[in-house]
Amino acid sequence: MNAMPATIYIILIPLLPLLGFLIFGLFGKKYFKTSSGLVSIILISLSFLLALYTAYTYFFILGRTDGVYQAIKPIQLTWLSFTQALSIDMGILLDPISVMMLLVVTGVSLMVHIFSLSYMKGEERFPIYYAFLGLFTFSMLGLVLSSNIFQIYMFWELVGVSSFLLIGYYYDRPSAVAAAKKAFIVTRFADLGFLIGILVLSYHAQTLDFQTLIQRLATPGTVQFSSAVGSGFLGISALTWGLSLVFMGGAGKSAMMPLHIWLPDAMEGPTPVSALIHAATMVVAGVFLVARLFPVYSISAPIVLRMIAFIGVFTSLFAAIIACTQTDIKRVLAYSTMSQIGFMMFALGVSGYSGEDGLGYAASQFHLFTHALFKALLFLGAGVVIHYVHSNEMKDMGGLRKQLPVTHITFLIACLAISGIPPFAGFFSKEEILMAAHEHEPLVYWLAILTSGLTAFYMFRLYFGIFWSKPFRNEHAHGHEGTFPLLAPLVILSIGAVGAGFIPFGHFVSADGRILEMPLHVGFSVLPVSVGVAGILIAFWLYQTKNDRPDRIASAWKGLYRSAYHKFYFDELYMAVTKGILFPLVGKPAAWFDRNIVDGAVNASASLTQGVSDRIKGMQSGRVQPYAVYFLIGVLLLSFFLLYIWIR
Amino acid sequence: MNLLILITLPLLTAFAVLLSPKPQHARVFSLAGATLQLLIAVLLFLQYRASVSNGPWAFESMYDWYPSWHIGLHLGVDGISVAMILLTAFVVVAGVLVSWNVEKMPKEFHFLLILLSLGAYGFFISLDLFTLFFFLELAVIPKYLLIGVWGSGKKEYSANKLALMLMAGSALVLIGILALYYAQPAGAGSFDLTLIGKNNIPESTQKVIFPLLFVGFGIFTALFPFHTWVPDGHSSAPTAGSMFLAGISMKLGGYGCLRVATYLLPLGATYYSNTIIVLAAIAILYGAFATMMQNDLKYINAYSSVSHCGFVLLGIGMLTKTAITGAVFQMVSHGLMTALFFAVIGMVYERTHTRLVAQMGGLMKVLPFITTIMFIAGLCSLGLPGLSGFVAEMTVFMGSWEKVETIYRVITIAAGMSIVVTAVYILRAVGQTAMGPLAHEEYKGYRDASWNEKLAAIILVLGILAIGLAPFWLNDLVTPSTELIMKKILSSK
Amino acid sequence: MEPGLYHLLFISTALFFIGVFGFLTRRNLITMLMSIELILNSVCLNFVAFNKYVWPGELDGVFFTVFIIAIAAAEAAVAIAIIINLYRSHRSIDVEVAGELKG
Amino acid sequence: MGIFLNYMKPELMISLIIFLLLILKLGKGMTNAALLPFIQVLILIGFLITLFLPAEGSLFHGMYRTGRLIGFQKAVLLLGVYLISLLCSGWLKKSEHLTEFIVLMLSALLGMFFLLSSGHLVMFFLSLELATIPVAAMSNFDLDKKASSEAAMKMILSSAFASGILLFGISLIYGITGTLYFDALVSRIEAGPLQVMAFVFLFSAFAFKLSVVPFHLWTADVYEGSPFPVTAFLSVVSKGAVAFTFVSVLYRVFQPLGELWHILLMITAVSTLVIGNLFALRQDNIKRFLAFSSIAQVGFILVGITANDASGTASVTYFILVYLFSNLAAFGVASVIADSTGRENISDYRGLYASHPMLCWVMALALFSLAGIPPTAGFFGKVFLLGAGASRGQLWLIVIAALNMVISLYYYLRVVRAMFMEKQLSPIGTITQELPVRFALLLCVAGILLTGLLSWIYEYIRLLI
Repeated sequence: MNAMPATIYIILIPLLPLLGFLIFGLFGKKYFKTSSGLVSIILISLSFLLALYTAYTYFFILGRTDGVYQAIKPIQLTWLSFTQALSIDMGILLDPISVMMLLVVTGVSLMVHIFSLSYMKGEERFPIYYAFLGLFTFSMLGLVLSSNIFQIYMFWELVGVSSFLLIGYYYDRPSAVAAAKKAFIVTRFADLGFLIGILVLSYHAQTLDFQTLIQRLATPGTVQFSSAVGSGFLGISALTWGLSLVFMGGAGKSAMMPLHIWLPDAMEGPTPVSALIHAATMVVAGVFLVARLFPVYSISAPIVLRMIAFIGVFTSLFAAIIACTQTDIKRVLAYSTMSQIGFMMFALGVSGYSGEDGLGYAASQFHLFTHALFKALLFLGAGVVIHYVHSNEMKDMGGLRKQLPVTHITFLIACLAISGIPPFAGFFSKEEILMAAHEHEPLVYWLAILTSGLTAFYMFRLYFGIFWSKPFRNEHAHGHEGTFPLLAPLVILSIGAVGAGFIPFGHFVSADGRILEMPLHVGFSVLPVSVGVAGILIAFWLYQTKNDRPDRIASAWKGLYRSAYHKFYFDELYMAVTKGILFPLVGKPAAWFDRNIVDGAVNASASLTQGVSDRIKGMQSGRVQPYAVYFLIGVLLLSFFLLYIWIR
Repeated sequence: MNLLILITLPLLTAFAVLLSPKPQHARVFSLAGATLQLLIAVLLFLQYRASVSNGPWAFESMYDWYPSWHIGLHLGVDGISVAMILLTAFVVVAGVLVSWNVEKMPKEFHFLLILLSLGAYGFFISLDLFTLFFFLELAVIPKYLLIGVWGSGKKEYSANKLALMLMAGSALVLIGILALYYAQPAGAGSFDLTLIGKNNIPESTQKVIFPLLFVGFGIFTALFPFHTWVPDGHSSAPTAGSMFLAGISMKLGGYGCLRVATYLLPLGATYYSNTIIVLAAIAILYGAFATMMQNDLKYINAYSSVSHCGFVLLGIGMLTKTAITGAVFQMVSHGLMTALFFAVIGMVYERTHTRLVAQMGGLMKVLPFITTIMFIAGLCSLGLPGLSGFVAEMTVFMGSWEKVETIYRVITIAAGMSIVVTAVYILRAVGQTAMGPLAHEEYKGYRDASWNEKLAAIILVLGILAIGLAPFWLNDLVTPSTELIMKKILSSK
Repeated sequence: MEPGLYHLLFISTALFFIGVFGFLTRRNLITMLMSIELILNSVCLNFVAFNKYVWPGELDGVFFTVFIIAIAAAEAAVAIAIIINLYRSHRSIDVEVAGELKG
Repeated sequence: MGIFLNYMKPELMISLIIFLLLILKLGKGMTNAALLPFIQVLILIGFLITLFLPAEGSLFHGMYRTGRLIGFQKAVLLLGVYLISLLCSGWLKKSEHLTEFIVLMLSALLGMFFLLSSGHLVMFFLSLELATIPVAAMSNFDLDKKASSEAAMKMILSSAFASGILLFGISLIYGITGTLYFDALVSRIEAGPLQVMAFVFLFSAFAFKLSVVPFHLWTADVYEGSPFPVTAFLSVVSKGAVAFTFVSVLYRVFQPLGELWHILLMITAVSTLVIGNLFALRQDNIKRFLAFSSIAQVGFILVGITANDASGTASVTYFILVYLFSNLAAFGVASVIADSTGRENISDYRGLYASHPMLCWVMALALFSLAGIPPTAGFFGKVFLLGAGASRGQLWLIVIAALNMVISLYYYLRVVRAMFMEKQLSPIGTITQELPVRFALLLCVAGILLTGLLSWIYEYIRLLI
């Protein structure tokens, strides 16, 4: 590993937020009651600048040798070694995607920090909030920088916990607590798969280090590869098992079907948190994980990749349908997040490894990047709206464009971006994805087209519902739109949402590290764009002004509407499994068994002894002659027994 | 250093406590003694790291005691025992601190605490089976009295149950030890662990003796189905009592299973390993599921102890170096974590006078410090990275995955499921207690942790973090010793 | 005919068992004491017989008999004293009345 | 003559004391309060001399033999008597026949001494009776108590019956071997139907004195009815004497039948352990409780005896010493309480710790020692007994014994629980402890703690063999 002291500073990028967490966690209450916000903004912006510098140095100076981006490992120290081969190393791995993620995480996190400054003003646990944000940023950065599959698992867990803490930030709200628990437990369940996957892969690869593991498992012919493919379980090779299990972990974090149920509830957290964790960064960890191990997937287990593709596209369609029916604006955004992540997933799924085939990979990373920008923007905008209206429900909104001009414009930009209307960022990334899908999986392609139409529709349903439809009247909505910290992030992000599309992304990030030109064929673009426009027009027709068309349509497609409105009854299903099967059929019997059988045996032995001693008390009759009889019987028995022994 | 100090100091402390002029002086003496012991333990650790690699046992010293029975006070430590001693020292200090304000007969209380710790220290440093057994039993009666006199709930019943089951365990151990003594070549009978380790015992004999020793020690560390003293005992014991029980006493068993049963009878261990593994897996899952159904915080933690100690036995049963190391990690980690948890539960109980989860809620508002500690304990117990539990459990998983056959794989995965169940019940307990709206109005008036409670909690948290953030030192400490054990096991085959 | 060892042994054994039987069945303490005397006498008879017929060399058996008789006397003395005392407290010398201590 | 004096020191001394007391009795005038300390001092002197001036050799063609081990055992018995005289000084002061009582006790002790030294069956029989009959008389010393006389009656009748059986056995042995000398017997005994019968008769007489199940039934009743000193004497001193003799007789005289009595011992050991424990579970009267507990202890002694080698002798002797300290401590506390409150039930001890912590600690220590919990000496005693028993490779016997240790712990803890944990409804009132009693209890506690931790005591015994 070419450890270069020049890049040692990278360790600071995650450590600065951690520092914030420690300071505010320990002393926040006393000393940083109000200043904690500013301090942590300074810290995070420092690490953002460092991240920028890192990106610059990596992409333009160090990273590329003879046209291929190499992975760089500035730091690596052994943390816990199980055997000679297997050891958890704490290291930093720089390669295109991790550097790109560095930028995304620090950038969005910075925006959210600034935004929260006024959004969370007056909260009594203000410092704790920033502490948690710091913790999350730290763990997320650690996750993206991980050089060791076990290291990524650790940060994976940490991210989960910080998300738990932030969802449950309003801990006195039962719904928030429930949502936090749900998020943690569901992802935990997925992580079990991840863990076992790690065990399988590491056992066969005889390493936990990413590069070595990839190198060994992605090159057919190595001993490890053949052992991984050779041994199997239920007729499926160990390698396939391992990779699918690892993907299970990713699916959990990225809310893929059927492990998605926690994401909508997670909206109980403060809106900026949703913007950071449940839109831009944490939820794409799954995509990142698959991308991290992409060579292994695409070279050694294309079947798994195919599965990923279908899961991704179905999730995205499914989420889009639900999103059309929700009325809580944050939930709508949550489902749209699910759907967009679905895009990224199937983009990976339909991608090949080298050269032109790698389009899907690059496209998915590209979409990850742009999505982070405009989805964060959407959430923050929603935050402003909620801040202003004091409600999440669309029925309390409408006609806000006059009261919230800035938000209105930025929100519109974001909506256009996500609907894939040129020249906004979303357009470019989505085009590439569709192109990749079109080349590899026609079915996926058509479903994706449908989904992007739906996307445009529900986003503009949201937009019109908030800013148009009916004139706004709300007594306890206060005067002005918001202070500088509230609006600055919106503006900055909207610039990103407009401009990010023009980045030649393929030059930086591609599956094999070589430069990949991402062409745009106008002919190809016509269909998706027109579908998007169609969706917008339908939304305009239905929601631009208040009318009864939506209800008529809803009642026309009653069944579909209701089931979509109830999220296709997934929560109920899970409830049935846990409350209906796990608790009464496993937990209760176990507890009962322990109290009555195992413990009962112990008590029974005691009472048995007592009983015997009561039974035989007649022996001690208190009369001399029976005693003598016992004496005599004893003598006779013993002598007879002894004679018997002696004769034998 | 001369290891005698590790048992003489508690002895002196105990006397000081007993002879202390005023009852409220007792706690001062015991705290002083415990702290001094902690310092000595740390010193021992440092010296051990410096002096390591000359033979398996460090700081050996030999004193004749009963020459006609070949019994001697043979002291010596290896990495595992050093780790255990450190754990004990931490828990003892915390326990004394937590029980700073015991009103009822403080003198006797602290005397018994110190006596219990004396037993533990002696157990961990003795290389002679007789003295080992002596110290093992020495620790039984203090537990009985602590629970019976200072306990709560159906304390007499629990105390009796605990004392009798542990006594049964040690009876089995005694039989095993005597059998070992006579299993050696005639005349050369000895209780000396190092000597017994040298001469190899025929497999048939090992098959007989191993279950005696393993079950005997296993009862101490909640081997299914001999674990039922754990829930009752822990739940009725006073705070410090539960801390010592779960933090120290259960570790005596695990240590014994490893050091005596497995190390001295490797063939027996290999012969019974599958049985042990199955029992351990049952304990892990079944304990976890049983925990899910409990409503009393102490019961929750007690049952989770059953589940967690299952990992210790699983690691030992797997008989791979990594797994055994993991078992030792789990012992240390579980000791610290569960002691912390019990301490916190005690703090909560002192204030709310209830341990029923349903009665609580929203305590985070009034008791921020205590609830934070509770969260840390809970997260450690569900194996969050950065805290000790993660390190231990992952090591056990890694180690058991080294076994190739499908059955082991299945069992490992089954054990893995427990980390999900653990998450469920921990979040249920902690979430219900700390989060949500404030359950009762009178909870408003509660005062957060006092200095001694804070100190106790912080000490234990430091221990947990030290392992969780930098496991390599513990690894370096333990691995050489586990390697030796493995070498013996492999060479015996 | 000349009585042989076996006759004597038979008698002594009979005596022994008669004594035992008496001890087990009679209610009156004095009678029980007497049956114990029977047992002792059977033993004496044994000793004498063995000494005469089997080991005529020295007189161990005879001496033993003497000692037995002496001890029997002492025992009887103490026993009777105790019985008298029992009579004082219980107003009866029936073995059945003295049965409070039991269980 | 000199040899005679030297060898028979202990016996002569005891007889001397007895005569002295009788003479004092003639010239009456000394009050109990004045007499008792005097007696105690005399006994103490006797103890010291027996312990520190041992002699080795035999008299009268081996009818009487003594040795260092026997000397030590006699010293142990004397120590027991000394402690009893201290512990029960409250009762002794009150009794109007102090002298007689002491004389009887000492003559019983004399009998035990001869029993230990006897090398001839006549000797053996005489001393056994001498050791028994006075005790029967003693147990009647609560003249006004019905229970006392009942106990005495049971004692004398059943022991007379037992000695009848014993004599029958002896007569058979004589008939077979034609000798009464132990040394001669060894060579002449070999297994045969009649020998076996005779041996069983002899064995059962021993078993009766040791209160081995099923020959134990008199024990509890007599213990309960008799005054405290007598109970203590019976349970410690006479039991000790018989146990010592039993070991030496089995090991020396009946070695040819070794295999047979090994089986016999194992059977009776198990029955004794189990029955003793099962009965002890349900007792409330402390004397009766201790009676059954001592029966269970005998079971452990039998396990130790099965060893049939030096370790057996040593562990039994050592255990008797330990058992003496522990049991006397328990009896002492009980008698102190009984003297000043008249309560002798375990249920009366509830909440005693609140008022009399020291007594409770002594009692608890004694009980833990009886249960074999470290660091008390009882632990070492038990372990050594089991260790000796295990030497013959009978694992199942050790398993049963060890499990019985658990049961016994249960009922010992019952007393502890009553004293430490439960609430008293009717307070037991103040308990007066005189100086000698405190001193004796102190001695016992010291014995309980040090006899085990200081290994040289056991090693010394081991050297004596």
